[in-house]
Order: sequence, then structure tokens, then C-alpha cells
Amino acid sequence: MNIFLLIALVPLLPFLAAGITALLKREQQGLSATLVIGSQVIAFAISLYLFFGILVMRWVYELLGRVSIALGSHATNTHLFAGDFFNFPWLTFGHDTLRLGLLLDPLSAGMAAMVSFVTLLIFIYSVGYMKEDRNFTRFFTFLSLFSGAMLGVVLSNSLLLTFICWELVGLASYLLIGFWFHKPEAAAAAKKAFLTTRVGDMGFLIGMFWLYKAAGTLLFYDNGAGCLEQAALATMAKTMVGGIALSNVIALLIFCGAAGKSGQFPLHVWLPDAMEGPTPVSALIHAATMVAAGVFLVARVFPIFTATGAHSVSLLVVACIGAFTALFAALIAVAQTDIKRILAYSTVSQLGFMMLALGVGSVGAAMLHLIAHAFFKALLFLGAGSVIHGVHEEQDIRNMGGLSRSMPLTFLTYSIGMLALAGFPVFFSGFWSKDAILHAAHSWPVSQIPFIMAAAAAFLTVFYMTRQMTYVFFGSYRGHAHPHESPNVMTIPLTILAAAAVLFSIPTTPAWPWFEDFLSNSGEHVTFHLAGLLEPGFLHIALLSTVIVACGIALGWFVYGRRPLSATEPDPLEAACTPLYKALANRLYVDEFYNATVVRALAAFGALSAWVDRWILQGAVKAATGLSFFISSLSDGMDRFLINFGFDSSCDALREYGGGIAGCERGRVQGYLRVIGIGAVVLLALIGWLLA
Amino acid sequence: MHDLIQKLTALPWDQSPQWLFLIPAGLMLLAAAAAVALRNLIHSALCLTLSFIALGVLFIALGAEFVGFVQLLVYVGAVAMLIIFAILLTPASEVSASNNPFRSFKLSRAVNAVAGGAVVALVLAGLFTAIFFSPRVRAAVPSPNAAAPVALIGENLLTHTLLPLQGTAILLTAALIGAALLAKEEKES
Amino acid sequence: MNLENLPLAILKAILDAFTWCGAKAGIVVPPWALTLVSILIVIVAILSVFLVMFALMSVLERKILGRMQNRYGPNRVGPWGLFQPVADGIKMLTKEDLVPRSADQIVHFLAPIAMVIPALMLPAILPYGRGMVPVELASGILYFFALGAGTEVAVFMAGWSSNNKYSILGAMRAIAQMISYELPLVMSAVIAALVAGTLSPNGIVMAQAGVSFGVVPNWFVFTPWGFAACILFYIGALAESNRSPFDLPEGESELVAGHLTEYSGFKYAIFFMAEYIGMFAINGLLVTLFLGGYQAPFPFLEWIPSWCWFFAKLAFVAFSMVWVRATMPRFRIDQMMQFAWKFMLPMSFVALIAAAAWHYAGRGLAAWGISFLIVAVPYLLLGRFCFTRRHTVDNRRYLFSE
Amino acid sequence: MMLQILLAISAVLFGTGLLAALTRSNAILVLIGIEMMLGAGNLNFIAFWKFSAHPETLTGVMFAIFSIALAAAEAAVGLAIIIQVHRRLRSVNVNDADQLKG
Repeated sequence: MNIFLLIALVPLLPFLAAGITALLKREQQGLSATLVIGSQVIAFAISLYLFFGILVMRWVYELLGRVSIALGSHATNTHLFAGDFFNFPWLTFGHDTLRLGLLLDPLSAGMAAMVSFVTLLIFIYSVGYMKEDRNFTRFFTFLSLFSGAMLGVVLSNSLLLTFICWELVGLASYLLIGFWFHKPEAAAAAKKAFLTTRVGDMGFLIGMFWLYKAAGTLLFYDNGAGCLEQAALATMAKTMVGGIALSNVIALLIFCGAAGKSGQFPLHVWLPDAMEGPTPVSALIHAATMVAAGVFLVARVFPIFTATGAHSVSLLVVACIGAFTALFAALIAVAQTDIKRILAYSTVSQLGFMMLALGVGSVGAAMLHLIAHAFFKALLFLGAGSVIHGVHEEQDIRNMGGLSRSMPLTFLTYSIGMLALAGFPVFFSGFWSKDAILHAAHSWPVSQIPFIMAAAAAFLTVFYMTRQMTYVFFGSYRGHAHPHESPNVMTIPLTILAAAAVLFSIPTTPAWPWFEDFLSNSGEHVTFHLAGLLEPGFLHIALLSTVIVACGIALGWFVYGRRPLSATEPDPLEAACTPLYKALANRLYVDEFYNATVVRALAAFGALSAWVDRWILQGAVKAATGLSFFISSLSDGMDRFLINFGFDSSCDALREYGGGIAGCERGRVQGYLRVIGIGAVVLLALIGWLLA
Repeated sequence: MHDLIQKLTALPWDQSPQWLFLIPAGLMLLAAAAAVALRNLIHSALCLTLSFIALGVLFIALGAEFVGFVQLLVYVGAVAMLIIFAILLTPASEVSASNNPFRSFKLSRAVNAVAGGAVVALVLAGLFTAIFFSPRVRAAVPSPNAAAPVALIGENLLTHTLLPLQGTAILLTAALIGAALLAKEEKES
Repeated sequence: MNLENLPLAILKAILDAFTWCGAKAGIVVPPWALTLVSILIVIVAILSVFLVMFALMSVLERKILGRMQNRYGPNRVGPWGLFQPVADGIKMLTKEDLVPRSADQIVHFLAPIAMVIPALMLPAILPYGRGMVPVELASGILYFFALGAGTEVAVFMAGWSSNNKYSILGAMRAIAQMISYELPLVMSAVIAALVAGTLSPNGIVMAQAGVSFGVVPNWFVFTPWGFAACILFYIGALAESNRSPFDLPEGESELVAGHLTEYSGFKYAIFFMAEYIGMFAINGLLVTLFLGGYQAPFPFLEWIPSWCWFFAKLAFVAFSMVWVRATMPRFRIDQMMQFAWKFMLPMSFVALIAAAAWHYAGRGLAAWGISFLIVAVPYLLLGRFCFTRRHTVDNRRYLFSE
Repeated sequence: MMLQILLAISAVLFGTGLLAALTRSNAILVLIGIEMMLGAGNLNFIAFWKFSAHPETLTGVMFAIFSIALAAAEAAVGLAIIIQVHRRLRSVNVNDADQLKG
């Protein structure tokens, strides 16, 4: 079987499932779920197969390289298996054809495996979560559509295909956030998410056009002709636009799109509101996969960023924005009371971490954290969903508490996720991946500020997670519902994800960093060596983060955990310093700021254009109408009095003279018959005369 | 016993005298004249049927038995019935839709008849002169083997006249549908 | 002296006697006279046979119906009431012959004649036995239907001339029914002619000689298409001879006696006789076309003379018609029309196609299967989709009360 | 028998039909006349076929058969037209159907 058919199947199967499910009836819940999950299982299996396949390929190649070295040839080990691609023409206009393609390299393979895995678990989870919803079928249609689009983004070998799937992802998230469209907040949130991401995508689109103009192609890899390959990069690096290299401009434009999807600082506002959607959606889209698409995009087109060296302007911007977002979001998260909102802001800040890693040039660390984060954040969200489910759609953490007794399994898995997110040493994937990022930031020669911000953000992360845990699971129950454990179909994915969050720490340890190396697709063939742990640069970071975690947990416990809290009393922090807390609780007034500026400006412009339309354009139209009326009446008059008169008179004359001839035409059949008879006789006579 | 059958079939079944065909011919002409002359439409239709029957018999007498039977089947079975139905469906017009002054005027009918008769006389005269003064017609003799076996006719239909056959089929279909549409009572909406 | 040629022998004897008398009288008999005499003999023979059959039928039918309806039939006149027809005949002849004053005298008088002439001419072409074909016509089937067309005119004359609304309605119904059912009738007859390759009844009977697969006689009724065509022809024959369930024209409950309302006495008897003789003739044609005519079913039954076979089959068909009459209720007029145009006509075309397929597939077992499919599938479809919806009351239309 | 007699017969039939078509004002009678004329034509076909040099080619018979078929179609359509006309004008007088005259 052709490998590319296999690759193409990965996104096509969910699309197909979506297409079929869309046609199902509302009652056919079982069938739709079976279809969607089944296709997802197959996609997951395929992507897993691809992942390991490529892994094996790399090892085989590496082995060959070593063998060749051992044989004394000068073949270096640089020719690792760098992935493979497959391009096909999409549409032809004029002489040049637009080609799309599929790409299978470590990055996409790992990403695809992760995405399909998490998506699969979340699908299974939502079977339990959405059971009562009467639009179950529609929900699964959207989910499957989303999954297909996401896998398309991951596996595409062309910026155009990426963009198409990118927009499909946006559409799916719009539909899913607004799934409960009868809730006005949900509808508003969906609209907000859509528009905000559009802002970024506009940059993405322009960047894409520019890239096409500059590189002449949108394929990533095309045997040297791709836009991520030397020739194109060189030309882009050389051409300057207002002092900046064209490559950087394009990179920044594309980064706009990435920031929009990944909720980086200026465009992060939609992400917390998106929590209005069903919790699986939050877990799927706004924690694990979609928001990661931005990071993935940047990683994918990383060569463009580095076209002008490892410390290009674009990377600088990415690093700064990432670091700032990380800190900023963490700050806001401290003062939130909605369980999902806290997670949302933590997501934003974690994405900031990833962007920071990218900015400081460590793709491996970024992807590592992305995947690790995908696991434990999905775990956290699903856990939160389980909690919300357990206390009957209550989302305010102040009305929870002491749930560790009523839902132990949820508590267990949730705490694992929390520890992973906090980066609790050694046993949790978060620890290693975050340390990798901190390490990369620390060893960034340009500046240490991002590193410091990141450290602070890490501290805050630990703090607010502790806060949330204490609020939710410890103390006494402050709500009014009767909390209960969720069904297996929800808890089993939790367990699996928890296991993943823990086990994933194994391939993330710097002791055996083959995975990071695999993702960043760099050349060192890595073996297991404990010395990686004792390597000085890393050791300090590890110790530092351990301290951070310890302090964070201690402080959090000190503030919240000492004595049981009551629902009415204000947050201890608020008591400590009100204005700051208020500011944070109101998310630093970013939304208000946007309302005051962007939205109002738009409204004003709309009013203006409406006025212009009503008074100027319509007036013009009226004037034109009047003019044409006048002209037409004129021509009508001419018609009637000049042309028609002559025509009528001629017609009358004709009728007059025709009447005379028409006289013998009396409409009498038998008259005609008579004439025919006479004619026949004449004919007969004629024939007789001729023959005789 | 076989010789017996031979003997019986050897009997001169078909030595009918030559003038026998004048009987159906005369019957046919009389019936036709009656059909034209009679006032009662049904009667004239029945007379027409009779003359058709006689014509069919005449065909058979002339040795074209297939044509004769087809004539009977089609004209007596179908056309006569059609005409009778049409007569019953169109009762004598009570309201005269035409407002031309001649109609009430009896003279017009007389003029009509006279002119028609004149034309008919003219045509007949022409035909008779053609018939009785043309040497070929006088010279013509009945060919001894003038027979139209059905098998031969069928073979002809499917070989030489296949195209006309198809054309006729199409025409008949079209006529059927067209007649049905024409005669259908159209709904006044 | 075997029975096979008994009728011919009788004919020959009579002819010999004729010539002998001529010789005795000292005049040599010219051949045309012989021809004339033999023709007359044949005519008399056939007419007498058919009239006897008519008489028997008229009583047997009533007796059979009686049995089937749990009562005695006529059993007073003669042994087992066998002389009933005589009594009927006498009654008919002695009855007064009424003619309505407002009737169209001439047509009213001519109608029975126009009715009976074709009926009496019909049996001329039937092969009653080996070499017993009164008139050997190359296009006998065509002759049969051409004459059948004449009855329609007669029926119309009867109905119209009586100047009675029952009569004209009955006549119209009868004509509509005859015309509608003539198409499937002719079509199914054409099928048999097509397969036999000739229009002459005798040829068709010849084509059905012999036994195929060792057991099955070569009668057309034993092939799928032949069976379908036979059934169609049978139904058409029922309709053509205005017998129940197609006796709408004389539906006593609706129209007093249809086009026969104003006829009485001898004229009525003539109509009656004409209808029965027509029925016998068309049954005879059915036997000729599909039931193998005078052929014996199996070779070892050849010793029974062929004409006996013919009349046995004829009797069977006639009996089945009586049986149907005892069984079936009367059609409604619109059902009758729909049945003719929407079911019988398409089915006859289907049977035609099936016959063609049977012929071109080699007339073997395979051909049998193919033609069976070709007949069965459309039959099921038509039966399923044409008439399932019709039987509901809500879309019933009373044509003559609207 | 002589060809002339046959032709004379058919001529008389034709004349009768023509007379009907010319003098009778009832459309149905006109149609009857036309049918008669067609019959006369058929008779001519048969006659000429019987007296032709090569009757085995069946030309006249074929012509007659086709013309009979066409006559049937013609009668059907013509009568349908007559019925329609009667429905519109309440009259079957051929001289009443003169709406299309100039």
C-alpha cells in the first residue's frame, strides 16, 4: 500500500466520518459515536504506525551511517532520515499549477500521533459527557470535522493546505464553542473567538501571499524548490523590506496567525471566553490540540524565522511575546474563580512558554512541552469536566471543596495533572519539558529577561494550581448539590491520560533526550547517559525549578490551605491587596480596553458607512433613476409620435390592400376542397395531354 | 384415408365465376351512396360500415385476402366505431356559433350543393376519360399468380418497407397521444 | 374403419350418394355442383354441432351453476332436465316480438342479423381434427378477429336502435369493453402465431405437435410465455363474450339487460345463440392456439381420434368459463378499463418479448428459464404497483353518477 | 374481369366520397367522405397490383396496408379535432369553423 495513501487516510477518515455523521438523524447517537470514534481509532493506529515507522527508519539510517563510517567511508551521519513528502497538483490556472502536498517527518509524525491520541480519548470521554444532549450527533460531527482539519494541518506539506485546514479548524472551534448557541454567552464567545482569530489569520494570509510571491511556491519541501529549502530561504533573506529581511517580515506575518490561534498576548482574549463551550471541547480545542496549532505552525516554518541567523528579529519578537504572555496569563489566572477559566489562562501561559522556547530557538523543547502539555492539560480539563459534571454544572471553585472524598479517582488523576503542570520534580513530564524550556531561555545569549519572566510564570503556575486544588478538593464542601463520581467512560480516559502524563516523563528526561532530538530533527544520535542529568547548565535549572515548585506549593498552602474556607468570605489575596486582585480578577481590563478602542472604533466606522450609504450613495442612485426615467420617457414619446405613426399608417395601407385579396379567403373548407378538385382535374388533363 | 383428403381438397374450391366480385362492388357503391344521401348520421355511419365491409370482401375477392381482413379489422373494428362515438359525442349543434349572414340563408346550401356536384362531375369525367381512353389500362391483363401470402407480406414489411413500418409505428403512436390530448376535456381553472 | 376419419368418411359417403343419384337420374354432375354440395354439407354439419353444443351448454351451465350454488339446476323437462333447451326454444319462438314505437325499426331489425352472421361464420376456420379444416385460410387468425370486429357494430346497432338509455349505456359499455380487450386478445394470439410462424390455425396446431423433455407436450400453454398469453387470451375471451366477471354490459343489477333490454322472443334468442356460438368459437380458437388443438397430450393416447381431443378440450374450457361465472363477482367499469389498459396490454407485450426471447434462446431449458423471468418479474411489478392502491374506497370514482 | 371496371368502381366510390366532402356541411360526414376516397385509393392500389406485371413484389399490397394504417390514424385525429371544435363552437358545421380567415 502506498505510504502516502496511508498518510492521506489519517485526515480523510475523520472528514469522511463527519460527512456521514452530518447526514444521520438525531436519534442515531450510537451509530454516530461509533462511526466517529471508529474512524478516529483507525487514524490513531495509522499515525502511530507512521510514528514508529519513521522512528525505525531513522535508526536504520543511523545504523547505515555508522556502518559506512566503520567501513571508513566519509559519509557523515548527517544524512538522517529527514522525512518524506508527496506533492500533487491541485488546480491549474494559466501556466502555473498550484500544488498541495503531504509531509511525513519527525515533527508531523509525533504531532499526529499525539493529536490523534488525545482526540481519541476526548471523543470517548464526550460520549459520557454529552449523553443527555439532544444534539449529540451534531456534536460528534463537529468533533470529527475538527479532528480531520487538525490532522490536515499537522500533515500538510504546503502552506496553502495548512491554511485551508487551519481555517477549517477555526470553523470547527467556532461551531463547538457556540455549540450551546442558545446560551448568549456561548454565542458571543464563539463570535469573539472567530473574529479574534480572523485578525491573526489576516496576517497569516498576507504572509502567505507574500511568501508565494517571493518563493514562487507554497510547498514546504519540494526537492530543493520548496519554500523551506535553501534556495528560497536565501532569496528571502537577501531581499530587504524597509530595513528588515523579507524572511522576517513574512515570518512575523505568519506568527500573527500563530499568535491568534495560540492566544498570545494581544489576541489571547478569546481563549478564556471559549470556555463557554462544552468541557470536552475546551479540553480538545483550547488545551490540547488547536491552540498548539500556532506553536506547531511556527515550528513548521521555523527555517523562515532562522533564515537570517539564529537570533533574527522575528525570533526576538516571538520570544518576547511568549515570555510576556506566560507571565501575564499566569498573573490573571491567580485571581480567577471559574475552574475552567483558571485552566484556560494557564493554557495561555503554557503556550507562552512554548513560544518562548521557539523564540530562543529550541524547537525540540517547545514541541516537547507542547506534547507534554497536551497530555496533562487535557487531563486537567477532563478532570475539571468530571468535577463540573459531579457537582451538577457548578463552575465556581468557591462553591466546591472537599471533593477529594466524593470523587477520589477524579481527585487522583487531577492532582497528577496538577503536579505535571506545576512541574513537580522527576516523575512528571511537565518538570522535564519546562526545565528544557527554562534551560533554553537561560542559555539564550541575547537577554536574560525572558528567562526571569518565565521563572516567575512558573512560580505563579504552581501557586494558582495549588489554590485551585485546595479550593476544589480540600476543606469542606460548600456547594448545594450532591457530588458524585463520574461514569467509567469519563474516568477511564482520565486514567489513561494520567498515565500518559507520568510515563511521558521517561522520553523527556535529558538523560535520554532522543525524543527531543527526534522532534527537533537534529542530528545527534542520542544514547542513554545519566551524565545528561549532571550536566551543570541543566542541573542548576533543575534545582531552581524544584525550589520554585516547593515555594509555590508552600505559599499556596499557607494562603489557602491552613484553615477551611467558606464560600462567602473574600479570597485571602483580595484581603491582602484589593486593587491588584481586582485588576487581576478583571483580567487586567484587556477586554474593556478592546471594547473601548477597537470595538467602538469599528462601531463608529459602521455608523459612518451607514450614513454614507443612506445619504450619499442612495441620493446618487435616486438621481440616476430620475435621469433614466426622463430619458426613457423622452424616447417613449419619440417612439409613440414619430416611429409608431409612420409604422401604423403603413400597416393600415397594407391591411387596406390586403383586405381585397383576403376576400376570396373565406374560411370555407369545402371551398378550398372544390378548388383542389378542379386543380386535380386540370392536372389530370395536363398529364393526359402530355402522355398522349 | 389420405387419398380421401386428397380427393376432397382436389375439388374445384376456387373456380368461382369471374363476375362474382361485382356483388360486393355493387353493394359497396350502394352503401356508399346511401351513406352520403341519408339524413340520419348514425344511419350513414352504419352504411359506411357496410360499404367498408363490402370493400374488404372485394379485396379478398381480388386475391389480397390479408389486405381485406386488415381492412375489415381496422375500418369496421376501429374507424367505424370511432365515427359512431364521435357522432354520439357531438349532438346536433343547438347554438350556431357563426354569425355570418349566409348561414341561415338556404340558398347558400343550394349553391354549395350545386357547385360541389359540378366539381364532382368534372372530376368523374376526367377520371373516366383517363380510365377508358388510356391504352395501357385497356391492355392490362390480370396476372395469373397474383397472390399475397402472409409470410411474404411479413418478409416484405421487415425488409423492403422496414423504414416505412417504423415511421408508421411512430405516426400511430403520435396520433394516439395527440387524439387523446385533443379530445380530453380540458380543466377550466 | 378407424374413428379418426369418421367425419370425412361420412362426407365422402354423402358425396358418393349424391353422384350415384345423379348417375341414376342420368345426368353427369358438374364439379362445381359437387363443390357446392360438399360445402353445404360441411356448413350443415358444423352448424348442427354448434347448435347442439349451444343447447347443451344452455342447460348444463344452469345445472352446473345450480350445483355450485347448492341447488338443483333445471331438472323437470326430460331426463335430468336435458330437454330444457327445447322448452326454452319453444317458449322463445312463441313469445310476442315487441318493438318499441320510438325505436329505429330498420336497425332494430337488422341488429340480430348483424350479430348472428359473424358468429356463425366464426367456426369456419377452426381445425377440428387432422385434415378437418372447413376453410383452410392462410390468415385464419386474422379472419377470426376481422369477423369479431363485426359484433361490435351489431351490439351498437342493437343498443342505439332500441332508443332506451339502458340499451345505449349497455351498448357503449360493451363496445368499450370489446375494443379494450380486443388488443390483449389479438396480441396474445399474435404471440402464438409468431412462434408457430404462420397465421393459419392448422399450422399453429401442427407446430404444437410432439413432446419435449420426454413428458411435457409441446402445447404453447406449457411454456412460460405461452401460459401468460393463454391466461391473457382466456380473460380477453371472457370479456369479448361478455361473460362474468365481464358481464357489465348486461349487468342486471345496473342496466336491465344492457343492449338486449328491448329485445324479446326470437330476436333475443338469436342474440343469445350468437353470443354462445361466439363463445364456443373463441374457446375453440383458445384451444387451437395454446392447448394444442386436436393434438393428443401423449403419443400413447393417439388412438383416441383427434377431433375428440379437440371437443374435449373445448368442453373443458367452456366448463371453466361456467366455473368462473359461478365464482367471480362483477367488475366495476373503471376497474375493468384499468385492468385492460394498465395490466393486460402491458402483460401481453411482455409475453411477446418473452416469446421472442424463448425463440432466440434456442427453445431449450435455458430459454424456458429466461422467458419465465421475463414474464414473472413484470407480472409481479405490475400486480404490485398497478392495483394495490386501487382497492381503497376513498379514491373510488362513480363514473356515471358524476 | 377488366381493370377498367375495377377502376371505374373505385372512381365512382371516389366521386361519392368527394360529393360527401363537398356538399355535406357536417364535419363528420366530410370525414366519412374522405374515408371513402381513401378506400377508393386502396382499391386502386389493389387493382393495379393484381394487374401488374410483377405481382410478387407486392408493391400495391404494401401501399394499401400502409394507407389503411394511416387512414386509421387520420380518422382518430380528425374525429378528435371535430370533438374539440364542437366543444368550442357547439357546432360541427365545417363552415362555422372560420375563425382563422383573413
